[in-house]
Amino acid sequence: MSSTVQELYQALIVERSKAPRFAGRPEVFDAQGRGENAMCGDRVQVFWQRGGVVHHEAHGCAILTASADLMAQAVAGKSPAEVAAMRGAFEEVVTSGREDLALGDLNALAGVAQYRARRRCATLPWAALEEALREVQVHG
Amino acid sequence: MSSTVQELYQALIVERSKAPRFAGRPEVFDAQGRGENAMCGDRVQVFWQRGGVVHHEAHGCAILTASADLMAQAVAGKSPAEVAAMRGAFEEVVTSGREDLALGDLNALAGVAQYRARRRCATLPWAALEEALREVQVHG
Amino acid sequence: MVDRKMSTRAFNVSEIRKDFPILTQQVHGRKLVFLDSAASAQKPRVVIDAMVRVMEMQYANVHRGLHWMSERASDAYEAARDKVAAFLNARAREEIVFTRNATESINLVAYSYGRTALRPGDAVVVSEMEHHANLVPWQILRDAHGVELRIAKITDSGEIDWESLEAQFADGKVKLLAMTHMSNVLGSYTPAERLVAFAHARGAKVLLDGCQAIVHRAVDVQALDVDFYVFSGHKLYGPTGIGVLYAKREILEAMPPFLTGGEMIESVSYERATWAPPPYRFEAGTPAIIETIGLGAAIDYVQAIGLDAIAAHERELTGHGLKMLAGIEGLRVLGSAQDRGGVLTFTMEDAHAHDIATLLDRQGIAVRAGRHCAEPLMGRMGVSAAARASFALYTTVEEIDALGEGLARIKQIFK
Amino acid sequence: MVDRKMSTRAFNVSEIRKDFPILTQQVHGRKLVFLDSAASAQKPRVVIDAMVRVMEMQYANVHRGLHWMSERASDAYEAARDKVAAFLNARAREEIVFTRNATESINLVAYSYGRTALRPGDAVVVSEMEHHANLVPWQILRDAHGVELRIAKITDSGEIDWESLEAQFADGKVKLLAMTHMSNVLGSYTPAERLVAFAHARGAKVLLDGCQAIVHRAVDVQALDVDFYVFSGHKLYGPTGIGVLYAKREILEAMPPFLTGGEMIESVSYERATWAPPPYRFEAGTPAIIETIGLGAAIDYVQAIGLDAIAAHERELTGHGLKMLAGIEGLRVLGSAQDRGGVLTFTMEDAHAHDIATLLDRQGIAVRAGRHCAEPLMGRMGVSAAARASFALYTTVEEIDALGEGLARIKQIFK
Ligand SMILES: Cc1ncc(COP(=O)(O)O)c(C=O)c1O
Ligand SMILES: Cc1ncc(COP(=O)(O)O)c(C=O)c1O
Repeated sequence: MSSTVQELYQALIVERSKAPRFAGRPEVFDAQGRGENAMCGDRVQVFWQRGGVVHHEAHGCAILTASADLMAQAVAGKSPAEVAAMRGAFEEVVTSGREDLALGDLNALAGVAQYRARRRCATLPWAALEEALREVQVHG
Repeated sequence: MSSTVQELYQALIVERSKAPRFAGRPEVFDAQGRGENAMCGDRVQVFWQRGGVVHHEAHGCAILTASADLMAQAVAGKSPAEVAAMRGAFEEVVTSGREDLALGDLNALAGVAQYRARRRCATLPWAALEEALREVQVHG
Repeated sequence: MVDRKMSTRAFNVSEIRKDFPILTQQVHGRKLVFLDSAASAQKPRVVIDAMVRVMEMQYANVHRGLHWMSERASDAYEAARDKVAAFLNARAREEIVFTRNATESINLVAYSYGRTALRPGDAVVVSEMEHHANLVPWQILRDAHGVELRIAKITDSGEIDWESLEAQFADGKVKLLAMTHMSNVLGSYTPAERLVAFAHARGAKVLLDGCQAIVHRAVDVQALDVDFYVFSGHKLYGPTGIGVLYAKREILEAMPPFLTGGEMIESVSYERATWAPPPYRFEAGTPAIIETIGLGAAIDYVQAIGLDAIAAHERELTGHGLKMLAGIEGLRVLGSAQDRGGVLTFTMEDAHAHDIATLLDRQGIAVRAGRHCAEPLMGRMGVSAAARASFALYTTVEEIDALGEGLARIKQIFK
Repeated sequence: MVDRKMSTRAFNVSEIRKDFPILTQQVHGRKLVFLDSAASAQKPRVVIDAMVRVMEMQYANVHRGLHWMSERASDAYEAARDKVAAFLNARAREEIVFTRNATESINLVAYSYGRTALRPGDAVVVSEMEHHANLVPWQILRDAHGVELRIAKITDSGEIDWESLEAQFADGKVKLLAMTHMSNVLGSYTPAERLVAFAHARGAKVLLDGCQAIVHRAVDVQALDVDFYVFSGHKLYGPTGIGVLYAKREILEAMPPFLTGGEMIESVSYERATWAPPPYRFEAGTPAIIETIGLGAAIDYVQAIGLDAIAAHERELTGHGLKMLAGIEGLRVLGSAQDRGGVLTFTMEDAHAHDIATLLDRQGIAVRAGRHCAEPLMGRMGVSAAARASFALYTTVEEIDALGEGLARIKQIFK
């Protein structure tokens, strides 16, 4: 199989989309957010627990699910401010296609930059997480 | 002056547009018809007297006025049926650009065939005359 | 079938491909395999040349010019109307209105005809398998004008459910049936002649959305006796920016204008305006002159090849494609109508439609994925998104095989 | 004036003429002298090439494609939006809506904004010198929606009569002033900034019909603070089939859609639809992809030459033309505004406008004759038809002299 076919769907993405580690709605959580891509109907729900534990329920493509899962892994234990900074850095990666060493596994999604229409698949979980964190900030 | 400039506006057309011989509304007449070119606002009124005497009032371009005047001349003394036949032959001339010997001076307008948008200027008086003659037929 | 639809040149797909400059392009270092023609078709050299020729040699605004360039541009513009009229076998050239696209054509009917010929309490019927373009304008009409909107069901195979249709018509309120002539998702043709006869017998007019059908099959509006027929130039190998509304002359004559301004006027005062006769009444402002002439060239091109030859070619492709897809485990083709055109929409167990599209693209294969502007239909078929491969007269069996290989690779990745 | 409007290449009309293939054409064996650019302008090579390039190399339907061709076409289409936004100095790209032509842009505003933001009893003001495109849609709105339509007078010179305008606004009912930015008959510019300030101070929004102005002069919608600005691509050296509506973002956001169907939707069920944000909400169906990209190329072209340089060139032509025409006995130029663009409309004592146009055409000179889609204005100026010569960036002083000689010949014929 040619490398061009695979480069966008690295093993990590395929693996995390097929067997996500942070999937499922926890019994208790402190905030939630959702995102929907009206264009295709894909949607994701994100659950946040104090201390920075994140889970997700993603219904959509491999990029969306893998991105949600890698996000949950990356933000574990992070403060809302740290999450916001990380989101900015991640959006830069999927826009520019240039990896950011500080982001670790999230760089697996850098290939999305070549597909403008797919960027939203990768960034949707982050938008949902931001919505959850806004809720936290409002309610203290 | 080049011949191409003049060919369409033969001396006869210019002369008849500047000094029409059959212009003016007669005191009495038996039928009348009117035509208007909505595109440019040009209009013509045609007055018919029993025996086939025709006058006109044309407000418009040289082609319209000359055509009205040459028509009045050509149909003098003709029956409604003869007028109808002549109209058909005339429309053929201004559509095809081919002269019709039977039409005499009316052939001066053959050059109009090259200007689709101007054909209506030449045929409008004939439409007005037909309207007048319809009136005659209806009212006996 | 009449002469005008006969093929005048033997169908030879490799010769035909030479007419389309874009087909030699490469994508990601691979030969382009363009299987997205149902969204918009590629343009043959003759269409491109016709547009260039206007701009280089005979361009001016149309209709109102008294000079040579304007007369020539007007001639060419109006000649395209004759071509469309002949192509559809319309009774008269005045029955052909030029719009931007099929979407505008339907909106024109919904605004102009819908708000005058239809009355509050009347009903409009569409089917479950409409493109948004043939659903949303009727929802707007419903909300603005008090017309009822009814949805006729389809069967799981993607065909009209006649029982449902009869039920919708039962109370005699239906005055318009607006339906696709071929689904852009399921590929099904609707039985247009039967639908028209059915609706007419019940006092309703019929609009057919011919966006997909017109590309694949000869359409004769007189034989169908359809009241309105719409399509877009860009799917018929013509330029963007040009669409067609066919309507019976007496219907157009009774319709008020939709857009107003120059060209569509008979006379205007500060107080009021009177309208030009159809089709001009419905063509406000400077028309898409270059594009209309381009559409004329596209119709000439298609006619020269022959709709019957094209239909036969596409039947072969569709049959081949269905067989190929049936061989892929876990793949589901949406719709299984008997009478279907060159559109195959499918889902795969292992891979989401978007992933399929992206991964095929890496192999140079262009397919569409998503909801195909038919969101309610997707729900009806129980899927949220699907991939679609669609065929044109330049599509080859080898390209369909390439799709099959591409899908096999994707299964590998997600296995 | 900002950098973007500066000339980046010295203005050299004979070099510029080489950019327009059609200008080497002959008509009736004479060199074409095209003085009908106000009706529609000719297309430079770069515009033709841009359109060809899309069709040969990067064509597919936009927005919904997940494949390379579609992404490239979408990029180019959206890049054209950026170019228009920069050209008008709009605050945001979302303020630029693509339509078919200026006529559709105005209709869109009249239907969508007019039937929601305006209420029965509100008044709309237009001037006596509007093109039908900026008169008839408001008459329709009046008749359908109970809005009052008022006509502000102009002076005999062809300028806004401020006394009349103030009187129209006196009762505070006026909610929209819709006016031309430059008359296509009289050539007069309207004082846009002053008009906007005047209307805003009285609680009315302003729409400017920029069809003519945009071609001749740099337009800065932020500096003008105008609410709506419309123009057509085909007069700006771009293709037909593409027009622009600029509107302030907050206004667009509050407007319901006009045409509905694919692309402008957020989500759809059989029951209802929700709308995409502007500008997509107003772009239903497959857009004029090729033409939009062509318009982008036209704007690049005009910007490279520089609007200021173009304006200077056209001022020279207009001055020369006015002087030339003043020397012809019995010739009357309509309008004598101080601030005027390259449009000269006139009547001659001896010859009717149609005869003038036809006789000039025999000499290869293209002018327009008739009512110029401004019938009420013709009545206001006391003429039933007039001839019009209009200038573009490729027009030369020699061509204006040729017009003078042509008119002299016509006088000869009718003397
Ligand atoms: C001042 C003015 N407004 C509106 C229009 C209408 O433009 P279009 O026909 O391109 O819609 C024109 C051009 O004819 C014009 O000159
Ligand atoms: C069945 C059908 N109807 C309507 C449309 C809308 O066509 P357009 O976008 O050209 O207006 C399409 C194409 O997308 C279609 O496939």
